[in-house]
Amino acid sequence: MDKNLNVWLDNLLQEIEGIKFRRKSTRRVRIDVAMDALPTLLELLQGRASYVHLSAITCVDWPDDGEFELVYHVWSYETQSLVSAHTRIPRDPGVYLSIYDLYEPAAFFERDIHEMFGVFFEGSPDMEKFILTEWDGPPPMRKEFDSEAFVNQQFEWQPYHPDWLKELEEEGGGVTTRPEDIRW
Amino acid sequence: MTPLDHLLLLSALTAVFTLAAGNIRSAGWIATLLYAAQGLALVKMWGMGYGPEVADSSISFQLLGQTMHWRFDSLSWFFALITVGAGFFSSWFASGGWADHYRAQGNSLRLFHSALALNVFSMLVLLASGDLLSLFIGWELVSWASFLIMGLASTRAMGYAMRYLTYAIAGAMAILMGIVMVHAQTGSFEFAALAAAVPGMSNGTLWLLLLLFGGGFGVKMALVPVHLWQAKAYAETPGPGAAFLGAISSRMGLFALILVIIQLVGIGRLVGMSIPYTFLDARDLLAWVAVFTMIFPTYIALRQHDARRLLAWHGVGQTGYMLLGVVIMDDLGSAGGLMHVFNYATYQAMLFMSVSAIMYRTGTADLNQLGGLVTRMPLTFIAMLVGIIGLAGLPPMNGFVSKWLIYRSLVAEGMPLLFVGAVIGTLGTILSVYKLIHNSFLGQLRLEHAKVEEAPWSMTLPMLSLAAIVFLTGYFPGVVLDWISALQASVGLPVLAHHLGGVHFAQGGLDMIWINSLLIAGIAIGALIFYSTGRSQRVHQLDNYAGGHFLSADVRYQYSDNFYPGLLHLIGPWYRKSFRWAESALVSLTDALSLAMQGLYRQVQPSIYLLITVVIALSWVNIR
Amino acid sequence: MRPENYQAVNHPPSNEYELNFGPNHPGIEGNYAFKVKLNGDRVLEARADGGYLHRGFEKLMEGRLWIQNIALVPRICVPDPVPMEVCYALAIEELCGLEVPERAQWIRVMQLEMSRVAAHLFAFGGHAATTGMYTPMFWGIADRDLILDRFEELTGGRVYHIYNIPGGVRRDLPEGYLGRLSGLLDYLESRLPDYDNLFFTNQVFVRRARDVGTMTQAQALKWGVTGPNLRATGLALDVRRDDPYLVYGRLEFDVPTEAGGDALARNLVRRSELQQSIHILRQVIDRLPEIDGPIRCPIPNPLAWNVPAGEAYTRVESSKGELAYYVVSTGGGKPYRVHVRGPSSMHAVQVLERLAVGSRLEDIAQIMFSLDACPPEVDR
Amino acid sequence: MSWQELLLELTLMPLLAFVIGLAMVLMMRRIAAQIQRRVGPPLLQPIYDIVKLYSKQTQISHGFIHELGIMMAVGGYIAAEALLPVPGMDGLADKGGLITLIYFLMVPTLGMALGVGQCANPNGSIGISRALTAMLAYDIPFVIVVFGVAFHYQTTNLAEIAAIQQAHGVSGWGMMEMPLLALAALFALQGMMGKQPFEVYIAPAEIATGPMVEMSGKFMGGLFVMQSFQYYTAGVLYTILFLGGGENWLTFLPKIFAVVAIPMTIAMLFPRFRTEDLVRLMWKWPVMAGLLGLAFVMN
Amino acid sequence: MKDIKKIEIIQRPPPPEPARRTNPLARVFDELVRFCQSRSMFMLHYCTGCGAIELPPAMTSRFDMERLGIQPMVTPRQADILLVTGYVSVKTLKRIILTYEQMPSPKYVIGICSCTVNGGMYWQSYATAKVLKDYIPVDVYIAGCMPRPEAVISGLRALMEDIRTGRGDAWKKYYQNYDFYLGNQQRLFGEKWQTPTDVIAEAHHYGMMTDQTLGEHTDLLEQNEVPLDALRTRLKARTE
Repeated sequence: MDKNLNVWLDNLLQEIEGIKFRRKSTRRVRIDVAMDALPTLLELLQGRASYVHLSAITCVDWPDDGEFELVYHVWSYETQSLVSAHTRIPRDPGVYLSIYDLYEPAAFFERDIHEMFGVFFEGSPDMEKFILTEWDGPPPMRKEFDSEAFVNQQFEWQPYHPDWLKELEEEGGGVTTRPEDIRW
Repeated sequence: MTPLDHLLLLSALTAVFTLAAGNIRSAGWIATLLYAAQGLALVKMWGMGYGPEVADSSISFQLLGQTMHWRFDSLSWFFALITVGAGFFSSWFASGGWADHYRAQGNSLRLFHSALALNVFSMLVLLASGDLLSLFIGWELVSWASFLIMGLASTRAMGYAMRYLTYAIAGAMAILMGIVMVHAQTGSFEFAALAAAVPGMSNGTLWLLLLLFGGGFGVKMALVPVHLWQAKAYAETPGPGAAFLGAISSRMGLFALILVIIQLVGIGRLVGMSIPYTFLDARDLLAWVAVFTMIFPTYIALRQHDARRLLAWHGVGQTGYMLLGVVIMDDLGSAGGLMHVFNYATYQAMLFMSVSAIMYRTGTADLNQLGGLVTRMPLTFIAMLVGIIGLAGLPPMNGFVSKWLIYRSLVAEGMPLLFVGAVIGTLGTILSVYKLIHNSFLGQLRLEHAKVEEAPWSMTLPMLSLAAIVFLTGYFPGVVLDWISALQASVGLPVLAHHLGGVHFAQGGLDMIWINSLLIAGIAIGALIFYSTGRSQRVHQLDNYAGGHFLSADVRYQYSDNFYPGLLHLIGPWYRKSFRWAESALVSLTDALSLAMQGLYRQVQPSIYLLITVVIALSWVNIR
Repeated sequence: MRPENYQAVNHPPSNEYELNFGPNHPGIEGNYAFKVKLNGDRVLEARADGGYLHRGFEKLMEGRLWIQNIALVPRICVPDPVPMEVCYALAIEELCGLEVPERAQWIRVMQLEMSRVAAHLFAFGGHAATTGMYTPMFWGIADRDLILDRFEELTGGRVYHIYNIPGGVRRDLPEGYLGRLSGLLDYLESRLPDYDNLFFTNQVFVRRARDVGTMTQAQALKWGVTGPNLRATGLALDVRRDDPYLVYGRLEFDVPTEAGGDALARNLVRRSELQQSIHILRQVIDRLPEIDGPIRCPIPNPLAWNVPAGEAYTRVESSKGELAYYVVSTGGGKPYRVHVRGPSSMHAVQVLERLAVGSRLEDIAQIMFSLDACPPEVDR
Repeated sequence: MSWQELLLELTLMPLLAFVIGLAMVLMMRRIAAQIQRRVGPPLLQPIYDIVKLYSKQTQISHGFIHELGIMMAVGGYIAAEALLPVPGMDGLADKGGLITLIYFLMVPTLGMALGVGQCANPNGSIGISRALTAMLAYDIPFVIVVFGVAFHYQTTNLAEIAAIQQAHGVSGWGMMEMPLLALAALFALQGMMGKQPFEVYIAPAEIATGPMVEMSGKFMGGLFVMQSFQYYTAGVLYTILFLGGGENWLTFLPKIFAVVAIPMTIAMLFPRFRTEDLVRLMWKWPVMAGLLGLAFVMN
Repeated sequence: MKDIKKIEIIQRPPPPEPARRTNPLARVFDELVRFCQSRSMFMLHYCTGCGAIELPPAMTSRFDMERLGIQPMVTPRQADILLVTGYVSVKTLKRIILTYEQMPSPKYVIGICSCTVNGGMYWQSYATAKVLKDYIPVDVYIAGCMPRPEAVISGLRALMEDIRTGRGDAWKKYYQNYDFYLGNQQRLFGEKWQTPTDVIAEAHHYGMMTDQTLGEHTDLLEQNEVPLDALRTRLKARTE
C-alpha cells in the first residue's frame, strides 16, 4: 500500500466540488456524490486512480426519503483501498445510468438491482430477469414488500402440534429463559 | 426374331410409346407394364442366368467394312436384368401420385418417361454389343440418354448435366481412341480378335489400352480422379430418374470394364504389367483406385446435408466395392463385386425413392429441415431402414453378403491394406447413413410436418417390393450367386461354389440362412423379453429430458447439422487443405473446359469434331 | 405463470439447436442452469439461468435479529460456509467497533483455511468427475470428510457451524484438538502426491483441460474475476494479502499463480493453494497454544442488540474469490440492508457466458467446474 | 451334431454369456470400488438392478422404433453369442466366422442408434454420433488385428482359430505369436467396451449419459443386459484370438475375466478424451502396432 | 392464486386389486421383485438445495451408498428416487414436479432437510414453497439442517424397508389423487400451469384412475391447456 498515493487521492477528492468525502480507515473511503456527477467520478477513479475493480453495486431502499441509495464499491489493486461512492436517486421513476461501459461487472449488479428493486439502468446490456424469471409480484427487495405477509397469503404450513410441544407450551413455552435475562 | 430381338424391340417400343403418349395420365402405368414385358423377354432367356448360353440378335450392320452385331451372354443378361428391373421399379414409382406432383410443378412428364425409356433402351443396346464398334455406339447412346434425364429438372441440373457431358465426351474420346488402336493392331473390331491379339501385345501398348479404356469407362463409373461429375448430377435428377441412374447407369462402365479388360485382356496379363519403380502392377492400380473411390466420396458424403447428394456420393463410393471385388479376380471376390452390383441397385433405387417420397410430402430434402417423420411416414421409413442396413452392409440384408465375400477374398488373398481401406469405407458409410435416417426420420418432428401423411401406394409399393428383394436376396443369396457363377464362367473368372445360403468352405464359410435365422431369432427373443415385462406408454416428444427444463415447440432441439463434429475436428482440415482445393481446382478446370466445349458445340456441328478426332487418332496410329 | 411456451410456432430454418444444461444435469454445479445454442459441438450462444436456489437472503436478513442472521449466512455458500460467517461477523464488529480478542482471530483464521482446504478438495474432485474420472472425486470428498470431522469436533456441525459470532467465536478448542488437526494435515500432505499422479499430472487430463476456457489477464480484470481464477492468469492478487483482515497480515504465505488462465491453470492454482493453506494451518497450530485470552469480547444481549447506525463493507477471500458484505444499520435490532457480494456472481454468469461462447460442448462443464462457481452465491 | 444338441447349445450359450456378463459387470463395479477405496456393491447387485428395471410399472416409450432399438440391441447380442465358441460348445461358429461376428456386433449399435434417434433428445443423438465416431476409431485397428489373425491361421472360423492355438500349448497362443497385434487389440478392446479414456459417448457431464438419456425401465434394463453381453463378448473374442480360447471352463473363465479386468482397471485412472483425440490416438499407436504386427505375420 | 379452491384428500380404502394372480408362486415372485426393487435404487442426480452437499460424502468412499445398491443417475427416466434436498424455491419446484412426473413408477420421493417439511428456516421467504408433500407425495422425510450422511443413509434404509414390505406406494397417490396435487400446484403456479407429462393418461393407461383423479382442477387444466402440437398423444383417455 502506498501512503503517498492515498494522500494524493485524498487531496484530489477533497478539492472536487459537490462531493462529500470521508476517509473511514486507511483502506476505506466513503464519497457522497450527486446522481449526475457519479459517472464522472467513477470515470476519474478508474482512469486516473487505478480503481479498476468494481467490487459491488448495492442498492439501499429509503422509502421515507423517497430515494434509492446506490453504492458503488470500487477497489484499487494498486493503492489497495476501497472507495464506496454513494449516490441517491429518486425512487420514482427509479431510472439511472448504467456504468457498464466503465465496469463490465456492473451488468450483473444492475440486472440484479433491476429485478430486486425495480431500478432501471439505461445503457445496461441486459435488463432481463435472471433470478426471478418466474415471479410476477412487485420487486421483492423494496421495503414496502412484506415478505412475511406475502408468505402467509401465498403458502400454507402443515399443522404440527405433537404432544411434547403441547406439554412444553403448558409449561410456559419453548423458551425457558426470557430474552432480557440472557447474559453472555 | 430371336429373344434378344424381342427384348430390344420391346424396349424401343417403350421409348416410342412414351415419346408419343407420355403425357397421358396413365402413361406411367403402361410404361411400367412395358418394362414388365421386357422383363418377361429377359426371363425367356433364363438359360443365360444358369449356363453358358448366348443369344444373338438378328440385326446387324456393315460399317467401315466391319460387321456390327449384337448378342447377349450371361454377363449382359445379369446387367440387363438389373437395368430392366430398375426401369420397372422407377417407372412404377413415377406412375401415380408422383407423376401428378411432377406435372403440377410444370414439368413435362413425357420428357421424363421417354428419357427413362431411352435410357433403358440405350443400356440394353450397350449390354448387347457384340463388338467394339457396337460397344462404342451403345456407349454414346447411354451417355446422351443419361444427359437427357439428368438435365430435365432445372437449369442448375442442366449445368451439372453439361458437366457430365463434358466428362462423358472426354471418356468417349478415350474409348474411341482405344478402339482405333485396337483396330490398328488387329484390323478388326471383334472381341475375339482383341482377345487373340492380347498375348502378342507389348506391355506398353497394353498400358496405353488400359489407360484409354480404363479412363473412358472410369468416367462413367466415376472412379476417383474423375468422380466429381456424378453426385451433383444424380442428385438433381428427378426422384425416380435418380433412382434409376443411381441403381444402374454407372454400372455400364463396370460392364464395359469387365467385358474389355477382364474378359478380353485377362487377369493374368494385368498382374504381369508392373508399374516401374513400385511394387504395384496394373491390377493393384485398379484395386487402389477402387479403394480410394470407396473412401473419398464416402467421407464427402458425410458432410452433405442434402439427402439426395448424400446418397449420390455414396453411389460413387459403392462403385469402388464392385471394382475392388472384380479386380481381386478370385472366385469369392469377383462374385462379391458382381453381387454388389445387384445388391447396390436394389437398395440405392429404394433409398432414392424414399428420399423422393419425403420430398413429395415435405418439399425438401435438406436434412437440416427434416426430422421425426417416422411417425408420419412409417412405410417409407421401413424402406429407408432396409436400404441403409443394406448400404451399410450389415446383416441381414443382401449388402452384407457381397461385402462379406469381398472381405473374405481379401483375407484369403492376403491384401491387408485393401481390406482396411474397404473397412474404412464401410464405417464411413455407416456413419453417414445413420445421419441420413436420423435427420430425416428420427429426432424431433417439425411442426410444419406435423400433418404430413404417408406417401401414396404407388410410391410405397415399389419401395416395399424392393425392400423385400433386399431382404430375401440377403436371406437366400444363392439365388443371385447362381447367376453370378454363370457370369463368372462366361467371363472366364474362377467360378464360386455356393449353395442357397451362401458359400461353404473349410476356412470359415458363410451361411446366410443360418445367420439371418439366428439374428431374427435373437431379435425375437429380445422382443419376447421386452414385451413380456411391463407395459409402456407412448409419450409426447416434448415430454423429454432437457436438464429439468420445460421444452417448448418453438425451439429446435434436433441435432442435425455437422453431425460428426468430433471426427471432423480431426479430418476436417484434410477436406479443407487437400480435397477442397483439389476439388475446386478440378471443378473450375472442368467448368472452363465445358464452357469451351459448349462454345465450340454451339458454333459447329458436333459430328465434325467427332470426325476430326477420329481423323487425328487414325493418322496418329498410322504414323506409328 | 406458465413456465414456458408450448404454443405452436414453426421452426426457423436453422442448423442450430438448443441444449439445456441443468438444473438437473451432472455437468452443472448445483442447482443452476445454462442454455446453449450450438451447431455441431460449437457453442454459438450461451445464457446462464439462475434463481433456482433463490431464497431471498437479503430480504430474510432484514427481517431477523442481528444474531439470528449468523445462522442464516453460512447457507449462502454451502461448500465453503466459514468465510460467510466471518465476513458477516467482521461487518458487525466494524459497525459496533468491537475489538476481537487475538485468540479468536487465530481460531477464525484456522477455520477459514480448513474451510478453504475442504472447498478445494471438493472443487477439483468435481472437475475430475466432469472429465469422466471419478476416482479423484471419491478420494477428494472422502478426504474432505476428515476435515468436516474436525469441524464437527470444534463446532458441533459438519457443514453449517454457526461458530463465528460477532465479537469472537462461540467456544474454545477442545482438548488436544490441534494435535489431531496436525495429524490430519500430515495425512493430507501425504495424499498430495497421489492426487498429483492420478490427476494433476495425468496427461489425458492435462490435454483435456489445457486451453479450455482461457482468459487473459486483461479480460480477467475487466470481467471482475477474483480469487483463484484471477490468480490463474498470473496476477498475484489476494484479499488476504492486499486487504488483510484478522491476523493474515502476520502470517507467512505465498500467493500461488499460474500463467495459463485456462481450466488447467485454475486447477493447479487450487492445488497450490491447498498446500499454502496447509502451510498457514501449521503456523496456526504452532502459534495458537501461545496465545491465551478470551475467545470473544463481551457483547450486549444478542436478542436485544441494537447495532449502531452506519454502514460497513467487509471483504474476505473465500475459496472462490472475493467475498464481501455490505451491511447498513439504522441503529435497530435488525439490519436495514445486507448485500452479499458472492465471488461466483461474476464467475457463474458473465464470465461463464463469455467463456462458453465459441468453446465446445465437451468443455462447458469443465469451464463451469474450473471456475468453481457456486450457484447459491449467485441466487442468494 | 444332432439338432437337439444344437438347440441346447444355442440356448445355453446366450444364457451363460448373460450370467458371466453379469459377473463381469459386478467385477467392474468391485474393481472401481477397490480403486476408489470403498466397499462396492453386493454380490447380486447386477441382478437386482436388472430385475428392478424390468419390473418398473410405468415406462416411457417414444414410439415403436424406440422399442425396436432395444430389441435389436439385446437380440443382436443374443444372436452374436451363438457365433462365439466356448469350451465344449461351438454353436454356429462354422456358419459365419470372425468377419460375420464383427458385423453382428454392429447390429446392436445400430439398433441402439435407431432407438435413441426416435427419442428426439439432442443429448442422445450427440451420444450416438460420438459412439459411431468411436466405432470408426477403434474398428480400424481392430480390423487390422482381425485380418492379421485370420491370415495367420488362414481361417476365419473362430473355433478353428482356438483349436490351432490349443494344439501348440501356451507358446502357440496368439499373444505369443503376434504380440503387437495383441497389443493393438487391447487398445481396440478398451474402445469397444467404451471405457475411459475412450468413454466419449456416455459422458454424463457433457451430454447427460448420451444414448441412455431417455431410457427408462425395461429400456434401460435392455441396455444393462446388453452391457453384460458386451463385456462377455469382448472378453471371449480377445481370449479366442490371442489367449488360446478355452480348453475347458476352468482355464477359460480366468482368461476372460482377466482380459476384461484390464480395461476396467485402466478406466478408473483416466479421464475421457475428446472425440477427436480418441480418434487420433486410435489411428496412431494401435494402427502402427497393428500394421507392424501385420508385417511380421505376413512374412 | 388463493381463488383456486383447496380440496382435501378423502381417505378411502384403496380399490380392491383385481385378482389376476391365482398362482401361489406369484406371491413369491412379487416378494422377489420387491426385494430387488429395494436393493437397487437409482437416485436422481439433482441437487435441488443445500442438503445436496451431504450427498457426495454419502455416496463416496467414506459412507459408500453403493453398498446398498444406491447409485446416482442422470436423468429422471432412469431414476427411482428423487431426493429433494432442502428448500424448494418455486422455480425449482416446477422442475421438481416436471422431473417427478417424468420418472417411471414405482418412484419414491425423499424430503431431506427440515425445509421440505415446513419451510424450515426460510419460513418467511417469499421464494420458497413450504410443504413439499402438498405438491408431490413424499415417502420419507429426513429432518435436520442438514442431516448427516448417516441420517441420509438411515432414511434410505427406512425407505428400503418400506419398499421391501410393499408399503412404499406413495407414488400411487399421485395418480389416485391427481386432482388434489394439481390443485395445489395450480394455487401456487397459477391456473395456466401445465406439464408435458400427461398424468391422467398414464393413470388411465396403467389402471390407476380413481374418482379423485379427475376433478375441478383437472377440468381447469383442460380448459387452459395449450395442446403441445398436432402430435396428439394427449389424450384420448379424457374423452372416453
